[in-house]
Amino acid sequence: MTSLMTELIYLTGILGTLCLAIGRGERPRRWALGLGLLTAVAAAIASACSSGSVTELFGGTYRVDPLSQGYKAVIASALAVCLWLTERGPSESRRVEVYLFYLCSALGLTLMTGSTGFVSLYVAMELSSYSLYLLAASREDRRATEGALRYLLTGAIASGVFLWGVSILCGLTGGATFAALTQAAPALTSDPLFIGALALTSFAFLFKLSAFPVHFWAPDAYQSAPLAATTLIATASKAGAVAVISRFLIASGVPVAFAGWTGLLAFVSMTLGNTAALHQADVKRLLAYSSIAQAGYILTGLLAGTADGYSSAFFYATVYALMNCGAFLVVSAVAADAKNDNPTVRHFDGLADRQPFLALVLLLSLLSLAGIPPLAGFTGKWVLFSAAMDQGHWFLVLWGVLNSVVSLFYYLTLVKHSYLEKAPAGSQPLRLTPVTRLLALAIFAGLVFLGVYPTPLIEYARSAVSAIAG
Amino acid sequence: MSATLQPYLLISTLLLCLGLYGVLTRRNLIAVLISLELILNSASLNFVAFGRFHMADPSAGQVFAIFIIALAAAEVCVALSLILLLFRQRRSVDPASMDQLKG
Amino acid sequence: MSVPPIEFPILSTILLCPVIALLAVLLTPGRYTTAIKLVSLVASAATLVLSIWLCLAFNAKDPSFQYIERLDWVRSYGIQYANAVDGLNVAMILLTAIVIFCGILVSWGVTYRTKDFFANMLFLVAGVFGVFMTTNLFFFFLFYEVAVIPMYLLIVIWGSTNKQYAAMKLTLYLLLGSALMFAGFLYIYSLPDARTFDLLAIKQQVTFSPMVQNILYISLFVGFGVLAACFPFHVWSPDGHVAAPTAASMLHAGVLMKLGAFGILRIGVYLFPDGARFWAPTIAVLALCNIVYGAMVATQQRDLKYIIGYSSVSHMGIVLLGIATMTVSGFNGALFQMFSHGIMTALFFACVGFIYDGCHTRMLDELGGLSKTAPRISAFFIIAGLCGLGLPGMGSFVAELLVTVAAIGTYPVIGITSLLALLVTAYYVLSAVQKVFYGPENHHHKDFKDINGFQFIPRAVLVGCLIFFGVFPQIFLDWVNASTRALLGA
Amino acid sequence: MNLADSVFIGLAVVTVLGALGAVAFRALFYNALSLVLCLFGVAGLFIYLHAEFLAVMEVIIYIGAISVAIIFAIMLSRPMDKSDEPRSPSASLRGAVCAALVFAGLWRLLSGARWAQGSGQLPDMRDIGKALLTTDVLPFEAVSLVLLVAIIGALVLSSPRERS
Amino acid sequence: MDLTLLWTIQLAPLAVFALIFILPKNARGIAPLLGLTGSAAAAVSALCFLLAHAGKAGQPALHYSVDWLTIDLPAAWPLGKAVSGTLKAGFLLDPLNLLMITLVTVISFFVQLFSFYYMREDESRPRYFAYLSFFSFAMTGLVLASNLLQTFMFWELVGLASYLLIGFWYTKPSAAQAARKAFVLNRLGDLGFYLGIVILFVGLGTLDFTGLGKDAVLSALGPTLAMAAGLLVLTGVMGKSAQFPLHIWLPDAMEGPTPVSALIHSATMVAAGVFLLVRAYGVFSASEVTLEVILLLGCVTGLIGALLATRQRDIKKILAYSTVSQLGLMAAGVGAHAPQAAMFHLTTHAFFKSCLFLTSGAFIHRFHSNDIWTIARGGGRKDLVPMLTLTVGLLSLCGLPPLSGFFSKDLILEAAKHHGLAAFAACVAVSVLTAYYSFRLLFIVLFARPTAGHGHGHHAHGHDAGGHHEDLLGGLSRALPLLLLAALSIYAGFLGSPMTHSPILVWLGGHEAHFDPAMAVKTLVIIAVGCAIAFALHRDPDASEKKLESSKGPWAMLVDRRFFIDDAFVWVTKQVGLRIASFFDLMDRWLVNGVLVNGTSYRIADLGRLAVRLQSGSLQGYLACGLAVLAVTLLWLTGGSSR
Repeated sequence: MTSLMTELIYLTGILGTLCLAIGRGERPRRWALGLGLLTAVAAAIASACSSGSVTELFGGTYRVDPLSQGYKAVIASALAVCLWLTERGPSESRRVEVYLFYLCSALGLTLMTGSTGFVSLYVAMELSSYSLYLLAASREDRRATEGALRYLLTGAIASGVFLWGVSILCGLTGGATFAALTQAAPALTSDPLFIGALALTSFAFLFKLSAFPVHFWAPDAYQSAPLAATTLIATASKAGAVAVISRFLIASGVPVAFAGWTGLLAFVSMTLGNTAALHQADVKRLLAYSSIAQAGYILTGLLAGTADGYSSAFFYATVYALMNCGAFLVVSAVAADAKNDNPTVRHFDGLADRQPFLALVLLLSLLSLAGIPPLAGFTGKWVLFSAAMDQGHWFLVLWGVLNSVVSLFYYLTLVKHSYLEKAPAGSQPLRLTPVTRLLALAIFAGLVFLGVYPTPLIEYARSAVSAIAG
Repeated sequence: MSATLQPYLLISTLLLCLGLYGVLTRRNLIAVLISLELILNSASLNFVAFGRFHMADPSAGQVFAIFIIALAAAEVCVALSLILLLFRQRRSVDPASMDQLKG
Repeated sequence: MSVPPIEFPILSTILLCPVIALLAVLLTPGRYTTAIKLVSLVASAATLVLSIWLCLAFNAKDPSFQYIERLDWVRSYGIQYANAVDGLNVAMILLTAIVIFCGILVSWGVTYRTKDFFANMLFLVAGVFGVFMTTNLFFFFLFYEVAVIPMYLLIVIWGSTNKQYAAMKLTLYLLLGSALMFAGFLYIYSLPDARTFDLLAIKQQVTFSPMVQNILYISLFVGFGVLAACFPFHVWSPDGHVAAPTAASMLHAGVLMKLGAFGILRIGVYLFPDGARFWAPTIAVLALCNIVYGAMVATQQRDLKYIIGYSSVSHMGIVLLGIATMTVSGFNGALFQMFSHGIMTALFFACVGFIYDGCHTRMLDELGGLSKTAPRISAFFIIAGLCGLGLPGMGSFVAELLVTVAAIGTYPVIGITSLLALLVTAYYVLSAVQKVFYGPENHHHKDFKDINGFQFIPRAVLVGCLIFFGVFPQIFLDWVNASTRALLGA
Repeated sequence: MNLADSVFIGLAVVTVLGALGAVAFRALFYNALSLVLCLFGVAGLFIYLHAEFLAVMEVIIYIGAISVAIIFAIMLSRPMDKSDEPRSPSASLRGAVCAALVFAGLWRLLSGARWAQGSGQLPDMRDIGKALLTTDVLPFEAVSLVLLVAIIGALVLSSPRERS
Repeated sequence: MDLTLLWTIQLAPLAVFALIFILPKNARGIAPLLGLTGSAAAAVSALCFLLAHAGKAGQPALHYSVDWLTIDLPAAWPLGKAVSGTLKAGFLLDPLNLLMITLVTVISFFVQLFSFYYMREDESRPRYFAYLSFFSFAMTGLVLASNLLQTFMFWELVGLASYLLIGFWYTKPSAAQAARKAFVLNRLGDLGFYLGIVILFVGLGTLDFTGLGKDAVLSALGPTLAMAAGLLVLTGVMGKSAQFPLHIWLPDAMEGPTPVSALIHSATMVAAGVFLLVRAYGVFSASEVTLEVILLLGCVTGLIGALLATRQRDIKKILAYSTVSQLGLMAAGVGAHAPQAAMFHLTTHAFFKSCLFLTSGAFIHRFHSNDIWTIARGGGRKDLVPMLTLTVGLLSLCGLPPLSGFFSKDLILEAAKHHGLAAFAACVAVSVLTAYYSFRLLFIVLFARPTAGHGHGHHAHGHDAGGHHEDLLGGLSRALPLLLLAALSIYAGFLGSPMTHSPILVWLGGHEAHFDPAMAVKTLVIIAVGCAIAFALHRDPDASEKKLESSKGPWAMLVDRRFFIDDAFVWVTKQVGLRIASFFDLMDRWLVNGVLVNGTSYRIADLGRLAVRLQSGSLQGYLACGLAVLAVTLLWLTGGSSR
């Protein structure tokens, strides 16, 4: 049971929140928040502490191993940040039930990272997805409903296609577990149906990762969801997706044709996300497009299909969560100050004067997203692209780097607003609560540390991947 | 005839494509949802068929189908409440009426 | 001069000086501006002293790398923190130290967001030092970009004249160039023989096929060439120089542009000598474009900084031409030009910045007779101008001589055509001098105050360097000669 | 052609026709009814596949719960007899082309497939029960959470808004 | 000891230059004194050296050099052989530059002395003396240089000094303009010089004057390249020594203070070109064509200069064109295989021309005008000392025996005659014209009647009344250099005269001149003709002034427009050079920056707009897109299977 500690902690948290949901008003909400934070932190610690062992459970449909534990820790940490962000979000999205969705979603993602059978994978994915759909809708205005519906319907189609793919895989391999897939895959690498099945299956993953061609929901959902939920979608959900893809690809291998297909999608994702982001004024929407582009980068690393690729994907997912947390932390502070859950770039005017530290964190997060050294995002991109280059995907790598240059344009635009433009007349200094300050400091330190000395995390990722892939 | 896979696959493929067609063309979100159900059904038909003919564990396909049915219920539940919410907000369930978010 | 070898890791110490100062500055509350300035100054002075020491202590006769420092960083990716220097690096480190020392002094008058300014400067300098001493491609790239990004902030916050456009253009352009480097480095690593980013190890272990050499060399050349303002990738540079604040322009034109040329030599030519030979004629043509075209365009400018910006384009062309000759003298000349142009252009910007601060304009037509109002700053500008037009006794003359001789010897037509720039340069430099400093006094600038004794120091230091190395060029050449020889395998 | 086959063909036709009706009718209520028809067909096919339990589930859950919920939703959202807006020709074409292409591609792939060797055993309901409580206990538990989330979500969404 | 003297000569002025700038503001008053001390030290050292080594022909007195720069080239153009040479820096002292250095330092001293008077009222005096010292430094460096590159370096530095001093009164736009013009035109010449040096270096591997003998050059480069090298180096000479068509900067250079004109733009710097012709005679004489070109250029320059001098009313312009013309003569002397004669003429010319310039300075300072009629009417002739030195100088310029100009010019005429009729005719014509404009100047100053309006114009300025109230120091520093230079103008000729067995020529390695009475007679005739014409035209200065003003003929226009040479340069610069530049500028803005750089970013932005348009807000559109990708994927895969 100790190996399922993380999941059990979530479960406990969910039950607790369920009880609290009976109550109404501010006090139970605070309790729920506290309980949620406690759960998240405990889950993070639990997964970090049990990251040494490898256990197979439930007849090989679920694994607890260093890689999944790593992803779980990332998801839990991101969850903690998101929960904290709800504190300053719009009031209608701060009902007690909402915390239940957060925890369920995180639990779903956690289960995703460990699933090695298609049934558990499917259920875990849907658990996280439905919670996220509901979170996206929790602002309860027209736009939120619209965004959530688009999110949901795209997700439903993606699951449908995924199910089809899985069914074909079952037919081809004779089993519904990754183990069966691994066993049968070598004989199937040149079978077009197998490739097709992989492609169909990956639709759900691409949807989670918000990669082309099922990325369309992302800008709308990011924009319309409450900030904290957006953050969860942008961080934990991505990490879960990367975990699942890694596992799936480790099991199936990456046939050349499939790598080519994924490369094409990565190519389009990057280009589309980055260029579209150039025209955004709403910061959340901008970050959504940025995440589409980032999905392209991550795919580039993953399609290498090597241990390097998977470990660098883990590293990048961690870093990605970190830097997006940083960015959204600042965005939420600005949003709370502006009493507008959808801040535009204009709201960032004069941030450096109003709150220099926050501006610095924003700067570092954005530069890290753009892959500028000596920040974590740079190292992440380096290892990611290095893995892709090893497999000869030089064009994709080159394209990816060129794309990050383009991305720098819109990141810098935001930086420019915070550093160069004058704050509107009469604006006050932006106050930070100690916890927020601490969080920001931690993110700051993490970005710099992982940029300058990424060794421990990279080595961890490598050993974790080699523990699975052998 | 019923003892081979091919007819089932043909039926499920047809269901899938009809469902896709419906999803893409209907101007009513509930109709879209109905089409989605077709897709899910085609998938579960697939699973059961593969489970019957080609899988090592004969129950695996059915188990999968059970989960699909259960999750379809959840999906419909969430989707319908969202659609009704949209209807309350906008007096319309036409997907084209969702036009607030773009660009 | 026999100075004993240095026992402690001097390179890391040089690198750490600005880093520690950066931390100190970040931790100092912003209102203690003097403390911040002093910390920066002390750090830059320390690097200057250490660099001079390094120059004296390192063994110029030995063409191999010296003062090697190695520390495993990410072992599984072949990433090491590795520093080492040969003649090329030493010269550039000295240049950087001189320019930053003067740059800090020149920026003493910065009042707007002083802390941020000096933090950015120190960060930038740390990056530059890093590039000039590392031998690991990962760290090379890391430092390279570290040197680029603070520039954006420096321009956008403290700059002038269309600064947003210029800053964005500069940053994107330079990073675009580095994208090619990035891909190139990763490709090298991905070769089965390599599996390391260590420059020395790559050189030893890997034999590149001619095709690969050609492709990699040109992609690295374009990547670095952007920073070196190689035609037709030069347009960021005048705009950037114009928009940047004084000290940033000094560093940028003085040091950052040299990063590009240095990279071409250190990595491009070092790893891919055959590729370099293959592309040399093409590069020579581009360099000629730089030289003549840059000078010609400079004659058409009305803004003093634009003139200097285009003159930098022209002068960097000489560096590129020297590299394109693939001869010892050409390389020596290129390095010498990097050094002397770095100092000269720093001096230029130190003067123009001061004039702009005082007169609030840099337009030739709005200035005039400044020699009367401000004789000292005028003198410094004129000295820089004279160096720019290649007056003997100044560093640039020697550099141009070496490059020209090599170029005429290698590509007669290009070499001879490039001489045209000497004439054009004289024309535009003297025209600018005539318009700005000569002629009747302009009443708008009556209150313009000349530099005081303190502000005299940095500019005097720069002039001193220019003349010292112009008169005793062999000192510099002795530093680099063995290394360039080794680079060419001669 | 024996009786089993005839019934099978009948079921297949019912299923496909039901699906067609679920998509093609412009009146939403007919769609729902067609869906029910289709689902009956699928349930019948399940029986042919020796998945009797699943057929029952299909009827109970799908027809008994899901379809009914949809019909309720239809009734809540609009007058029963009102037809759907006509689809735009371009959208129809787009959908038809997409669906046709998917069909063509998928069918060609599927018809050339080399499937895994099955065990040939007929599934037993006990196996299903065992699986649900052993190998698939985790998703089984998770599904309960999904349903919980869905129900609470539906409640939250449909409950009148709190103004705080 | 010798070396110490040389270092003194070389560095004393530099030290003064540096010192003046380091001096605190309130101590700058001693700048003139410092300048004087520096130049005196240099002059004394030079004289000491001269005394120690004079007369020892043949061997260089001293050859000192250190390595300066190493150059390595594999297989270099144009000879295709590897070059590995060390450029040196050092002193090479032989009779030629011993003579030159003495000349330079002595005249420099006189000019500094005169400046003491001339610049007394100028508040930028310290700067002036600093520049002057800098010039001395550069000029001595040029003269003492042991190799061609070093010469070139100092050659540029004297150019800088000239630039600074021409633009000394930089608030005057014309001065600033003239300074730039001088520098740029010199640069134009120097390009060729530079290239010539490179070719010589690549060919010979050394640039040392000792290794630049005719045979060495010929054997290393072959005839064609030797000619090319000679012609290229010649372009440098054309710039510096104001040879046609690059002579146009010299008249404009008169914008500088007059003592500067005396020192730099007549006596020393502009003569450096001729000095180089003699110094690197081996390079030029390696090809007969080069020498012919030099002769041709010299003659043309001489004629043009003399012709232009005939219609000037600015005393300094007259002298400037006269300088151009005399430099032409010197060049012609070299071209006619008589380098020693040219050098001798250079020496005498230095004395009398600097004397003349200082004299004009004395006039200008007193009468506040450059116009000869104004000076004349102001009572120039009453100013005895300048009047005397003017007369001596002009007569020497005409070559009246036994003044110094006679001997030196005679030698050149003789060489020209020896060489060919055309050259001789040109030189005679120059001489006639010289005599004409000299006497023109003299007559106008002598014969003009002082008028009330002009006569006491200078009194209006309230200072310096007719020279009678000058203090002793001022008077002395005014008169002493004039008189001493006049004396030198008279007697210097005997250094090369047949009567004294032409010590200077012999010392320089030439033949002893022999007295040719026919030549002397010819000279006298020439002077007489010139004098007669001048008398005929200018015995009434008022009338001649009117005539000058009213003459509108084509010839007058041609001369007044300076033979359109300036216009040609302006046209080329503006219509060709700047046109190309503005085309490049346009290209940079429009093509490189506009299309390439901004264009790329706009295209990327357009792509982004396309991507945004894809995000149309239509859910079914999104899904259709996803499914279309799916369909295409599947079809692609079936295609793969059918293959």
